[in-house]
Amino acid sequence: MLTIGLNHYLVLSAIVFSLGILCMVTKRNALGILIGVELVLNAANVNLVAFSRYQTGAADGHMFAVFVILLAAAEAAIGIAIFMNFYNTLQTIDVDRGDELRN
Amino acid sequence: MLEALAFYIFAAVTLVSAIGVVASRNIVRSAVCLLGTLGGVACLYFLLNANLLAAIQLIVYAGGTLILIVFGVMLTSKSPWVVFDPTRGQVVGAVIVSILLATGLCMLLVGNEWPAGTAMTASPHVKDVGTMLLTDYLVPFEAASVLLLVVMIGAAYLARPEK
Amino acid sequence: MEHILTWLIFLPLIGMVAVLIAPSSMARGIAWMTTFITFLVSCTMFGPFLPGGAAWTGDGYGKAMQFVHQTPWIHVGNFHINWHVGLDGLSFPLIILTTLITWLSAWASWNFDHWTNNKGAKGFFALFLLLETGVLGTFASLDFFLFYIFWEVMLLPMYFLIGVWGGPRKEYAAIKFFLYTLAGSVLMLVALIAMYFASGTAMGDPGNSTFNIIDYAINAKIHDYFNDTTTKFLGWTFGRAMFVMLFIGFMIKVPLFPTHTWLPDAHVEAPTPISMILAGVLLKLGAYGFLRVCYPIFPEAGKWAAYAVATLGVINIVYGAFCCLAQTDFKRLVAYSSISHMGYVVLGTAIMTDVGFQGAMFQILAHGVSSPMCFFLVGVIYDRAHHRDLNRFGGLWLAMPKYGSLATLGFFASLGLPALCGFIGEIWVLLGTFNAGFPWAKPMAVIAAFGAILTAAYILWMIQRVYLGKKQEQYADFPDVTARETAILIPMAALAIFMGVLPKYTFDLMNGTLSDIIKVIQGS
Amino acid sequence: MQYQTALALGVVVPLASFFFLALFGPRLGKPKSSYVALLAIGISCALSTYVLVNWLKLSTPERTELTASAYRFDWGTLGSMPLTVGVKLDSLTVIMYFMVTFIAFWIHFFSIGYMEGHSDEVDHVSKYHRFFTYLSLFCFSMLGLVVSSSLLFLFIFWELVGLCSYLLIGFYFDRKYASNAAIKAFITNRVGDFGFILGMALVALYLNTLDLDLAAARFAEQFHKSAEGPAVGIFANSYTLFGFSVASLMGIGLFCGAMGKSAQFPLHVWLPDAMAGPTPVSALIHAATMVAAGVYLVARIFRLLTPEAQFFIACIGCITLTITALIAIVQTDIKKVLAYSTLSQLGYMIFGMGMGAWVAALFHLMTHAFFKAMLFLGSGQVIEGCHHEQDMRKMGGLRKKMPVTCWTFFIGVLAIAGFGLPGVEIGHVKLGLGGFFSKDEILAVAYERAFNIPELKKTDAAADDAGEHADASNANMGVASPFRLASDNQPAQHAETEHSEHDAHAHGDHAQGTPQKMAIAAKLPAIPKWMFFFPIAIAYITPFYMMRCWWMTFCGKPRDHHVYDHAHESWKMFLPLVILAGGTFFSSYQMFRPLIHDAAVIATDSSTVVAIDGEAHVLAEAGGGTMIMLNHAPGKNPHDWLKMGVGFSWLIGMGFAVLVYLRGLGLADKLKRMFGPIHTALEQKLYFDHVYDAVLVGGTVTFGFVCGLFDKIVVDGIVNMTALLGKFVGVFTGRQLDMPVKRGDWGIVDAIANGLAQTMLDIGSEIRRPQSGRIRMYVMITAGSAAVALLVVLNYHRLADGLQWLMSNVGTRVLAANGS
Repeated sequence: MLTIGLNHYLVLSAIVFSLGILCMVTKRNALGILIGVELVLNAANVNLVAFSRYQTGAADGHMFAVFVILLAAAEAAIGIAIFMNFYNTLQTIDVDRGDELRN
Repeated sequence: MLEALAFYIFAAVTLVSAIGVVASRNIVRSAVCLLGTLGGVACLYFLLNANLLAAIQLIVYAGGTLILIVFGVMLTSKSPWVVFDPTRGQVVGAVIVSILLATGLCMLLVGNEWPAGTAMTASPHVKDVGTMLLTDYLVPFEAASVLLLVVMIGAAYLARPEK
Repeated sequence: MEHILTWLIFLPLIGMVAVLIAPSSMARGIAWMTTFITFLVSCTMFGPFLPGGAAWTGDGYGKAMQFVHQTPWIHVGNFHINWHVGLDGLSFPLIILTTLITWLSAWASWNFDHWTNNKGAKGFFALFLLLETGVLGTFASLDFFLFYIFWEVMLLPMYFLIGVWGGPRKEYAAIKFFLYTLAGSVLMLVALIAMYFASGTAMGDPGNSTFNIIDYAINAKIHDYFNDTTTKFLGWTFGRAMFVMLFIGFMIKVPLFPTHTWLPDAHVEAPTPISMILAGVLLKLGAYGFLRVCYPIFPEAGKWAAYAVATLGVINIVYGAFCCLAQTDFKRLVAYSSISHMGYVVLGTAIMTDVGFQGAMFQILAHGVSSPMCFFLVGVIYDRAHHRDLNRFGGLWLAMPKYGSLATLGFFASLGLPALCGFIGEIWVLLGTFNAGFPWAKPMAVIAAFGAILTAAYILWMIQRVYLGKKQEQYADFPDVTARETAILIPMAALAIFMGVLPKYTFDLMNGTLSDIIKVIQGS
Repeated sequence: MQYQTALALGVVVPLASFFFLALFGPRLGKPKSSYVALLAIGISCALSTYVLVNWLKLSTPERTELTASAYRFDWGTLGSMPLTVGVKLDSLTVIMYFMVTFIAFWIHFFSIGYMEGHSDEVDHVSKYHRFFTYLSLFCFSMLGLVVSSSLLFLFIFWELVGLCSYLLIGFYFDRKYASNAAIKAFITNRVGDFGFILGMALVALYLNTLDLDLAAARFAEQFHKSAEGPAVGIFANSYTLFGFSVASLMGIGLFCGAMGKSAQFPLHVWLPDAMAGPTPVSALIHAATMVAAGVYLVARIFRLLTPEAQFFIACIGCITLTITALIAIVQTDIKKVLAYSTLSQLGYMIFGMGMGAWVAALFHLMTHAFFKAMLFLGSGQVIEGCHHEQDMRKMGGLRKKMPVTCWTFFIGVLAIAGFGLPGVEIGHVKLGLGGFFSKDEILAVAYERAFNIPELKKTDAAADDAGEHADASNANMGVASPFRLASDNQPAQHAETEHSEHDAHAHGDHAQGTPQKMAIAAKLPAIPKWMFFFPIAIAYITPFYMMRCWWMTFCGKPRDHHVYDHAHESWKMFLPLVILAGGTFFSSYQMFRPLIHDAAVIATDSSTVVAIDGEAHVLAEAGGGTMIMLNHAPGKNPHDWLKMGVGFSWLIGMGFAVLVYLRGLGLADKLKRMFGPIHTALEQKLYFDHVYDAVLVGGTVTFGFVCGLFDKIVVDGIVNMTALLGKFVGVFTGRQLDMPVKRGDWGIVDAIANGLAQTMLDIGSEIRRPQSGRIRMYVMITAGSAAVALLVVLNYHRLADGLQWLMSNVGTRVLAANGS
């Protein structure tokens, strides 16, 4: 218990990942979904870095994490832009009403 | 010993705030809780010898993305306190699924015998990281820059006011 | 042109691209041309299958495959998936049937613009051609993985063709079709993987695992290992477990009682040309699966399950016929009659003898000719009357004399009248079953023969309700069959007569391969 | 020209005519299309006459040689059994062929006149050409049936004539009863064919061939082997059903086909209804040719019949001839009377076949074909003349209006009644007509079987008693038992040594045949006496109802003046009548009798059963080796007996009919009232139709509906239940699908289908609508399935041992893949 190893980080990331999924699924607010995605990506990052630390010993995991963060930012930017468009059209941010205008 | 203590504290911060993200009914609170998670993760990066990454995490995520989200919240709701609740059934189902998922992931990750690897002894220097970025990872780096450009234009296009 | 078979398989895909690019007004023309060219190309492949041709070396099952094209496709780790296609007497007649029926159905879709549901001509014809690729690929592939992939490829277009361009309850029918078939293919997938690994075990080296369907049957090591009752899978005998899984996968497609209920719904909702393909070609895939995969590879399990399979076949025959008697929807009746007829195929397969296989295979082809004809005949009248209620028809023979005559021919072919195609398959299966070495075979044959009476009953009753009787006002001014409709019906009618009068030529195409398969079965 | 080529050509010509008319009939129009058909059958008729005339000149060995060298083409293989198509060229074929073409030709001729007046157009659609098209198809099928050398081809043409019958009965298909009758005919025949198929399957299984000659040879081989040693093959006791050996079942199965086609009890119900077709069709198909095909079939497969099967056939024939003759008495529709009389006569033929009276039955078939065709054509003339009136109660007195029809019809009545003066001979020609020779011959054989052969049996049994008791105990095992007499060369002598003079005379004089045949004859099951007396009684009833029919139609006072005034006749229609009347005379005396006998020699050659020839004294030598013959010696001569018994039945029956109907219908009405219930029962055709409709048809249809409901409710219900369950199991997928879930609609199903369908629709066009509506569900499903998959994979080893096996394989492979 007292020696922190790879498994600790892995369990943590698994739980955060699941919470991210839970967040994506339960939030009807589009931004909630975005937040869920961020959680998921963070969990993945923790994994990458932890592996880098305990397994490979090189900084490759860090590089991946950098790119993930970068992509997360990009995703957030585009996502929010889309949601604003969505909001402008529907006057709501509730994703469940997204298909109401289809027909 | 100290490391363990630090890990448990940071992990607790991360988890509690992540739960807060999921559990809070309005989106502003979620965003605030997310800040906690991001910070917790950043701290964990320190523990993992990834100092630079921790910094990036704080600057880009907490400083950029989160702000973006908060702006998004403000721009897209008549009142930031508007609540859309999922039905009880949805919640129950989702919780079951995520518990299952977490169990599965834990079992997978923990139960596996990872081959013995080399542990990292010290945090990589920023210089080393920069060198890697411009040598081994040059192509993804350039691609990422193009992507960011595209995102910038795309976001601007999408979010432009209605004609 | 050494890869002509590969070209044949992908020809419709090329047509599909053309359909997507060209303006939608040209879609039907391109589709017609593509299917027609595909048909012509498939006709050029007759050579080796005629008596004395290269397919007749007599070296044994799988030794005289024609137009083989084998090349590595996906090699990951120890997984060796090959692009491996080829034809023998089992698949070739079905390839011809497929190209012919698809061409005729493309022609039957000519009046697409006049359908009730006529949006998206491009999509329709594109999917239509994709479907043909899927079917041709399934018939031609000799690699089990490839077989599976084409099997799935064929599933999707069919789903959309029914689900988008179907009748009032199209979603229900389409999803039912989809779920049923998917359930079957999941089992097939499990069997596929298990067989792959088991083949490696049999060869003694995981690196020698194979997906080759022919090898499963003729490679002595694999074949013995598969049919060894001491080989276990989940506590079951390996061969039997695989057989059952594959069988369920295929029986859904045939379809066999009790997994048949998707068929009437799918037929009723599907547009006419799709019904033609569904009945004429897609149902044959299941039966083809029996003959290609189940029986040659697992003869031991085949014998073990013979009683159950034959029982299902007989139930299909009789039960389907009884259900026909209860139908008031014209198309539903024909759909149930398909179920009844496919029962003969299963019965003929179950008994695992020369005559049974010949009869089953012939019945596959005969039904492949007669049932599209019946469905098209229903479609012709549906185009005019816009309903299919048997009880509201009557006197159509007087209103449309040519149509009446062709319809009589078509339905009598389906009834199994001698000198038409349906008879040969039926009588072969009946005689074969009667002469099979199983103690229960004779009573089964008797019950199956009883089905022939019921067939006559429901077909004649239907003819009476639709075609005979006084001319009715509302149908009096229906135009007789048009030139296009006649042109679609004539090839099928001619084939029905040809196959009925001179079955020898059809048998000649496949008998060599079938007797090879029988040898494989008996060898174990 | 080779005879076989001529016969084959004669088959093909009507087929050509059929195709020609089918394609160009509508354009040819009213009179021309009939000429095509007439020409075609005319060619066939000419060819058959050519063959017949030349055939008569040939000697028996020459004929045998021709038979052996007839065409056999390879048609296909059934497993390893080759199937051949060929021409069966023997005396039986030649006469049947001639009979069919001759009658068909004149009926075509008649049809031209018959169709002239009506049914040219129905609802503005010409059906004239259609009639002749069908007739041509029928001629093709019927001739094909006659020349078929293989059982399979016989069956194919068998079904084709059934098809033609269906089409022609339903010719006026705009009338409900006609199409009903057509369906009834076809399905009843199918029931018979069901047996035929099974019989054929047995033949294929145990004799390994479908060729008639080969099958017969193999059958005989097994039979004789069984006779000598322990029973083998199909005669073994190991496989029996209802007490019949496989060999008997084979014969009975094939006979079932004949029961359908020849309308024998209990499948006789379709024939009276078949009269809904045009009258020439009734004459051709339902009187002269097609219905006789059943008898022809029995004659053909005679060599495959065991004594038990024969007995079965005789019983069916006897029942049929009795009940249908009774029903005929009360019919008032002129065609129905003829239909029932046809049934009754067919019963005689089948009965004769079953009795072993091969020659007599076929002889009766020939004479009957002529006079019954003539009678039907006569009735057609009447019906056509009387403005489509078929009810005899409205006719009467037509003698003056249609004299030719009247008197030809009368000749027919005389022929069917068995007119003849026993003992009166002019020169060597005995005075008599049609049935007098053929029917009485059948009865003579029946007498022989019922009285004389049992005597023979007694002798045999006595011999057994005197000999070894073990054999005697085996005697009741039928054909399978060893033959006591087989080794005995002279059964008659044998009898003489053991028994009294009187008995010895009885068989020694009456029965003559090879010892082996005699031995078989001795083993024939005993015919109960009633099977002799019923046909005798019916021989009195036949003249009665036929005379009644003639008298009501042509004599007395006209009862309906509308009908009477309209009545007329035309030469086109009475010419065939006259020709066929001539044919009736001719067939009674000349030509057929010896030829049939010749055919019998072949047809019963390798037989395991015996044909008993009642009249064979003329040709005793020719048939001596194969048949048992009656010798007309004094004593218990069946012909003498019959001379007294039924010699004047025609006079009595006809006389009684005249007596009853002399003064109109008054007396008949009184009689009707007197026998009220019986009359009603007969008028209702003994309630066969009622029972069949209620039990068989009703039962089948009801069961069909039950099956349909079962399919819809139970089978489909389970499917839908599963779908519903799936819906509830995924809690999310209920409302979350965000599709309006209507009551009675399939939420999950609809939603997914619509979603995917919509996706597909959008492929061609740009994606303009936000798809976010289902994002959460996608995530949910992905995550859920990933979770489940993970858990399953991780806990795989706990599921089962076999799973572990698979896992270990996968594991090693994955590791190996990783390692490499």
